Amino acid sequence: MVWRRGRLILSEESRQETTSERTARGRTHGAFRCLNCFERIVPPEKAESYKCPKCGFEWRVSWPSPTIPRIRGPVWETNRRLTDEIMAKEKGQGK
Amino acid sequence: MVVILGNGVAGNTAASTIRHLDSRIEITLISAETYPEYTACALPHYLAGEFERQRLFLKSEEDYPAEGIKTIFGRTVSGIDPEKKQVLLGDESLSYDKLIMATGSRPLVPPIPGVDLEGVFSLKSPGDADRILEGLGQTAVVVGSGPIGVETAISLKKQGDQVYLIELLERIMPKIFDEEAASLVAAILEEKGIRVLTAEKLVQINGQERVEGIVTDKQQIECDQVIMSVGVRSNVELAREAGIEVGSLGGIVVSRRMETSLEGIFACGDCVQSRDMANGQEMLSPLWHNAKRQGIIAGYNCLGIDKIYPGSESITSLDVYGTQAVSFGSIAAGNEAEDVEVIEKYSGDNYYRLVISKGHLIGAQSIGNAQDMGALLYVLLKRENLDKIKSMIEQRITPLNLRHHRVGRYITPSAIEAAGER
Amino acid sequence: MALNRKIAYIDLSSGKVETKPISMEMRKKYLGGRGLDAYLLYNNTKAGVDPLGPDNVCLVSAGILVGTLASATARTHIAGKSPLTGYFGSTNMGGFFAPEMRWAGFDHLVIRGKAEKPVYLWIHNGEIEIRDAKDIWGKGVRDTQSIIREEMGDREIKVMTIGIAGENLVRYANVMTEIKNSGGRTGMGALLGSKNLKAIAVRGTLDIKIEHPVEALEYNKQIISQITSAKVSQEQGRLGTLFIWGATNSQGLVRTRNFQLNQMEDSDGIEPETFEDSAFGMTGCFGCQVHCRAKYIIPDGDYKGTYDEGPEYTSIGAFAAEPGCTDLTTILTGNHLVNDYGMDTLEIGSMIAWAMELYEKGILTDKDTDGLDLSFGNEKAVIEMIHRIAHREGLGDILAEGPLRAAEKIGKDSIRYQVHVKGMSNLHSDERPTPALALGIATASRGSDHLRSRPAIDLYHLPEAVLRQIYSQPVAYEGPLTSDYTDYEGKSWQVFWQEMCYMAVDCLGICKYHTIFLGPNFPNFEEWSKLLYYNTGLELTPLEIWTIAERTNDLERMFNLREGLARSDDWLVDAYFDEPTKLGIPLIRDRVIDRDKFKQMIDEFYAFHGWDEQGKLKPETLKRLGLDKEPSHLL
Amino acid sequence: MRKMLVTDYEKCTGCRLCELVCSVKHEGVSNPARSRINVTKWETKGIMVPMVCSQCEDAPCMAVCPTNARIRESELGTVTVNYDRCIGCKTCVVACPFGAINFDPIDHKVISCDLCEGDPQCARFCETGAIRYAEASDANKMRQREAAEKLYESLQKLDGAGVS
Repeated sequence: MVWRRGRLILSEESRQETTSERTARGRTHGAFRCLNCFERIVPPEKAESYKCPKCGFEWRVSWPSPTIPRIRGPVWETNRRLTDEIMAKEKGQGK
Repeated sequence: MVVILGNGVAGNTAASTIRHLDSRIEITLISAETYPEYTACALPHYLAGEFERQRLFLKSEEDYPAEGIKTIFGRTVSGIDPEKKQVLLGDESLSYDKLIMATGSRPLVPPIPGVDLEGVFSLKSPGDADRILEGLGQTAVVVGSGPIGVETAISLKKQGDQVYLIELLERIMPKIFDEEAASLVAAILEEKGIRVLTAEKLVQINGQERVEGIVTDKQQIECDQVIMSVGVRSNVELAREAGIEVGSLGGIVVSRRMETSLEGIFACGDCVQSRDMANGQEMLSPLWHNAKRQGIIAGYNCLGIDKIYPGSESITSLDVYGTQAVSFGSIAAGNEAEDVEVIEKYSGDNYYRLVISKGHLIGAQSIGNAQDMGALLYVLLKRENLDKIKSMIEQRITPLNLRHHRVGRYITPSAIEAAGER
Repeated sequence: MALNRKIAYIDLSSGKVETKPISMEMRKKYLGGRGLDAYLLYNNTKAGVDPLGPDNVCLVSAGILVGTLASATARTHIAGKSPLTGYFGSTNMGGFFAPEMRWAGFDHLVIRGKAEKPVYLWIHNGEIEIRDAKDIWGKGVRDTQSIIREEMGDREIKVMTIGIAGENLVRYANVMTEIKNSGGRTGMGALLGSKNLKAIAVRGTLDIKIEHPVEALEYNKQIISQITSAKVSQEQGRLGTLFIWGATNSQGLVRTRNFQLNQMEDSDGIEPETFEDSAFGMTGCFGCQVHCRAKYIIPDGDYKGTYDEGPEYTSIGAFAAEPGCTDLTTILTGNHLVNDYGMDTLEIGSMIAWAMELYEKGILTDKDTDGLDLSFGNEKAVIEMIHRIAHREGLGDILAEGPLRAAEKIGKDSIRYQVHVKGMSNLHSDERPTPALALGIATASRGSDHLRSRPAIDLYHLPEAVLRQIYSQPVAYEGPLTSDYTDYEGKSWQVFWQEMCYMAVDCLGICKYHTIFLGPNFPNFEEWSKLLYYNTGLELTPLEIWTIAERTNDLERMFNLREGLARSDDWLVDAYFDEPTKLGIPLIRDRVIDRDKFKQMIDEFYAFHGWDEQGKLKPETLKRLGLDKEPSHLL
Repeated sequence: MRKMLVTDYEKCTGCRLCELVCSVKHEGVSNPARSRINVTKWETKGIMVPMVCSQCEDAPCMAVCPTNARIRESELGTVTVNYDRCIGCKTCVVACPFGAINFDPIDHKVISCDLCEGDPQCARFCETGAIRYAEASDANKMRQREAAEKLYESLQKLDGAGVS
C-alpha cells in the first residue's frame, strides 16, 4: 500500500487495499479446519460431531452462530485409536 | 369568541392551544401590563446582568397578530358579567362565548411600616427588574428566602452589591428544603458573601422618602434597597366579584377540566388552586410548568374537547453558584403526623434526602447532582411502593423487565439505586 | 489535539507533584504507552535498583490513541523494574482507566519514592492529590473501588487498585481495575504495594480533540466491521478467550499436571460450552465491539451466587489443566478470588501445580502444607492455596515469592519441576511441538511471555501465500515461511515481526485482539498509520511505526542488559528439550524442541534485531535507531 | 412512521462506544461528559443500561421549560434546545425521568439527543444491537416481546443458580 499523506482515503475508488483486507478475501463460512490434517471441512448444519472425510479424525462441534461451526473437542475414543495406529505404523517404518 | 384575561404563560398557552386546534375562532387577550409575554424565571439572570433585556420576552408584539390573536394591552378589566357573558373594561364591554381567567398572582407585600418608601421593590415583572437595576445600590436587603428571594440575592451579589437575606423562620427556603439541605445552600451563599440571617423578623423599614435602612427584631441594617419576596397571592378579586367560587387556599376552584364554578368560564395558572399529583391534596402552585399545562387543558376544554388535568407537580430546581439544589414533593418538616421516614445520604459533594411515608416516596431533595433526580420524581408521582422496587432489584430484575411489570415505564437506574440503598 | 496530554512526576516520599509536557520529538521517537514507558524507565532508574525499594519507579500510561476513535483503545500500561524477575517489568490491562486518565489530562504518571502510610492518588482534570488510604487499605479490589466512588460521590470514577495480594507484596500481584481487568504479569501490584500506594482514582471531563472527526468516524466504522465480521471475533464475543481451549486441547497443546502431560482428556466439565450455561451476557472494554468478557454468577460452592467476569483461557489452565481439576466451579471460584485479591492467574496456577508435583514426588510433605492434601485434582486445595498465597500463610508465604525464590527456599530437587523463563512461569500451553511459540517465550523482554511476540496464527495452518502477505509488510522479507507449525524454518522472522507488531500496538494503546494476534485479517501497521493521522494528525508511515517499535523493543532489551541479562537467559527449561510429549494428535505426539535448531533460531532472531551473538545491541544498531545517546536528556 | 432509538440493556456490553462517537459527531472531540447518550453501569452486578432521550410524546422537559426553549422539531420529531432562549436553569435535566438530558461541562449548556439528523451514530456503531434506530410502533412491540422473553429466561436461569 502506498500511504498518501493527508489524503482522504475513504471513497471506494481512491481506497487501496491494506494487507489485512487482502488477507480477508480468503474468508470462508460454514467450514472449519480439521485439527489433524488441516483439511477445510464442512459439517452439516447443527451437527454435534463430524468425522473428517480425509483423515477420519472425529470432532465434537459447537456453533457460535448459525453459520460458524467450531471444534469443541475431539471424540476421544476415535481419535485416540487412530493416533495409536498411526504412531505404531510410523515407529514400525522408522525403526 | 374566546376572551382570555392575562398575558402570562397560562393565558398565552391557552391562546396558542386554541389557535392550534381551531384556526378561525376569534381570540382576544386582555392584559393590564403592556409587555408581550415574558418569563419571570429569567428575571434573576437579567438582574445579574447575564443577558440583555430582550431575552426575557418569549414573544414580540408582532407575534400576536401573526397568530391571529387580538390583544388589548394596558387596560384593566373592571368586572365580569357572567349573565350577559361580557367582560367590562371601564365604560366599554366585550362579549365572549368562553372566558379564560389567567389573571395570575402578585407579590405579597406585608403590612410593615415603610414598605411604600422609594427603594422597596418586589421582583415579578421586567419593570420591577429595570427599577432595581436603575438603583443598584451599595447594600440590598432581600426579605423572604423562597427560591425567588435566594435567586434575587445571588443576582444582586453578582452585580457587586452587599446583600443581606432575611428569613423569618429558622432556615432558608423553609417550604422547599429541610434543615440539612437548607443549611448546605445557606453555606454556599455565606461563602460567596451573602449574609444570611435566619429566625429574624423584619419590623420596620426606615427612611424619609428613600429607604435608608431596616430594623429587625435583632438588629438594624443600613441599606439602599429592600426587595420583598415573601410570597405571592393569587389575583382572584375579579372572579370573586363575578360570583366564582374561591377556595380556602385563596385560589379559584376549578374542576379537573379547569372549569370554574360558572359554566363557560375557565381558569388556569397562578390564580387557581389545584390538586397535587403526588398526594391528591389541594394546593397553590405558582410554578411555570403547572400553569403551562393548565393553559393547555383550559384551551382544549373551552373548545369542548374533553381533557383532564392530571394534577400539579411541585418541582424546584435552583442554581446556587453552579450547585444545583433540587426539591420536589413534600418535605419532612411539618409532616410529623404522617409517619414520615427519612433517608439521608452524603456522597462526595452531593447530598440526597428521601422523604418516605408508609412505604411511598413523598418527597426528595438533592444538593449537587441534578441528573439522577428525574427518575425519583416519577417514582413519587406514580406512587410506587419502594419495597416492591427493592425486591425487584434483589431479584435482578432490571429496567426493561420492570417495564414489563407495568410499573417500569418511568423507573430508571437511578431510582433503582436510590431504592436499593434503603 | 490529542497529543497535549502531560507527564506527571509524583514523589510519594516528599509528596511533590510536578507536571511536564511531552515534546513532539519524544512522541515521534516513542509514541506513548509502552514505548515511552520503556524510555522513561530506562532514564529514571539506575542499574541494580531494588525492585521493592523507593528508588524503583512505577510508570502508568495510556497509549497515544487511547480515548480516540481507533477501536478498543482501552489499554493501560504499567511498568517498572519487576519484583518477580528483576528485569523489565511491564503489564497491560484493559477496562476504562486509561481513557479516563487521558480525559483527566495525563498520558504518563511517573511514581517514585515511598509513602509513609498507605495513600491513594486522586487525579481530576489536571489536578493530582495524594490522599489518605486508611479506609481502603486491606480491602479487596471491588470494595476499594466502591468506597472511593462513594466517598467522592461520582459513579464514573475509574480506579486502578491493588488487592490484598499487592499489599502483602506477593511477587506476582496484579494491578486491577473494574471487576476483572488485570494488569497481570511481572508483579506490578507488589511494586505499588511497596510504595504504600493502594490505588489511583481518576475522573476527567477534558476534551481530546479528534483531528479529522468525520474521517475518523468513517474509518473506525470500517475497522470495526473488519474486526467483527471475522469468525474469531464472533467466537470470542460469545465465550471470551475460552474458545481457544477447543482447538488447543484437541491437538494436545496444553500443559497439564504441571508439565507431565500435554492434553486433558476428562475435560467435558470445563469446556467453554459447559461454561456458557453459567454466563448471562458479555461485556467489554472501552470502545470495543468484540466484548470478550463473559458475565457469570458462580453456580455452586462457597461463593455461590457471586457475580464475576471472565474466566479467561488462562483461568482454565491455572485452575483446571495444570492442577488437574475437572470442576467448572473451581475455575469460576478461583477466577473470582484472584480477581478480588489481585493476583496473576497464570503465575498462581503454575505455582500451585508445581507445589502439587512436589507433593506427588514427596519433596513437599504434609508437614510443609500444614496438613493440606496437595494431590493433583484436589479442587479444595487449589482454592485454599489461593487464600494462603494472598495472605502469605504457611506454604503460601513461600509460593508467593515466585518460581525461583520459592524453589531456592524449598531446595532439594524442586527447581527441576519448574516451568519458567527468567523466573516467570510459562502459560499453560505446551510449546514443545511449536518452535515458533517456544522462541517467543524464551526471548520475550519481560520473561516467559506469550503476549510479547507469539505468532499465534502460526497454529492456523495458513497457506504460505497468506503468511507472506502478512509478514512482508511494511519491511520486505523474502526468506522462508512455512505453514507447518512444527517446523523451524522462517519462524524466527514471524516471531520478530510479531514482536514489532505487539510493541506498536502497545504504544498506541489498542487491544491485541484488534491486531494480528488471533485473527490474520486484523489491522496492522498500515491501518495504524491512518488511524494515527485521522485521530491525532500525526503523520507516520507504516515503516516509521515499525522503526519506533524496533527502537522501543531494543530499549527494553537495553534495560534488561543493564540489569545483567545474558544470552543464557533466553532459554527454556530442560524438560522442553528432553521430555517428549505423550498425548495428542500424531503431529504433536513425541515432540521435543531440538537444542541445535533452537539455538540457530535464536541466532537468526538476534540477527534480525541487529544484536550480536551475545544478544547485545551492535553499535550500528544503536546508531541507526538513535539510541546511542541513552540515557538521554530529552526529558 | 417516526423512527426512534430503541435500547436493550440485555445486549449492552457497556463499552461506551456510543458515548465516544456521540461526542465526536457533535463536538468533534472525544469526551463522554459531552455525550448525549450515557451508559449507566452497575459494575458489581453486571448491569449496563444505555440511556438516551426517548423524544417523549408528552415530554416532561418541554413542559417544565420556563422559556419554551425546548421545542419539537417537526420532521424527525426530536425535542431540541433553542439556545437563544435557554437560560441554563437545568430544570429539564431534573425533570427527565430517564436522566437523558446532559449538561455540557465545557460549553455550559444543556444537551440531548438530536438523532444526528436522522442517522444516529450510536445505533450505527452499536454492533451488539443494544441501540437500534427503528420505527416507533415496531420498536414498542419488539421491546415488549423481548422484555417478556428475557424476563422468563432470566428467572429460569436464576432458579437454576439458586439465587432467586
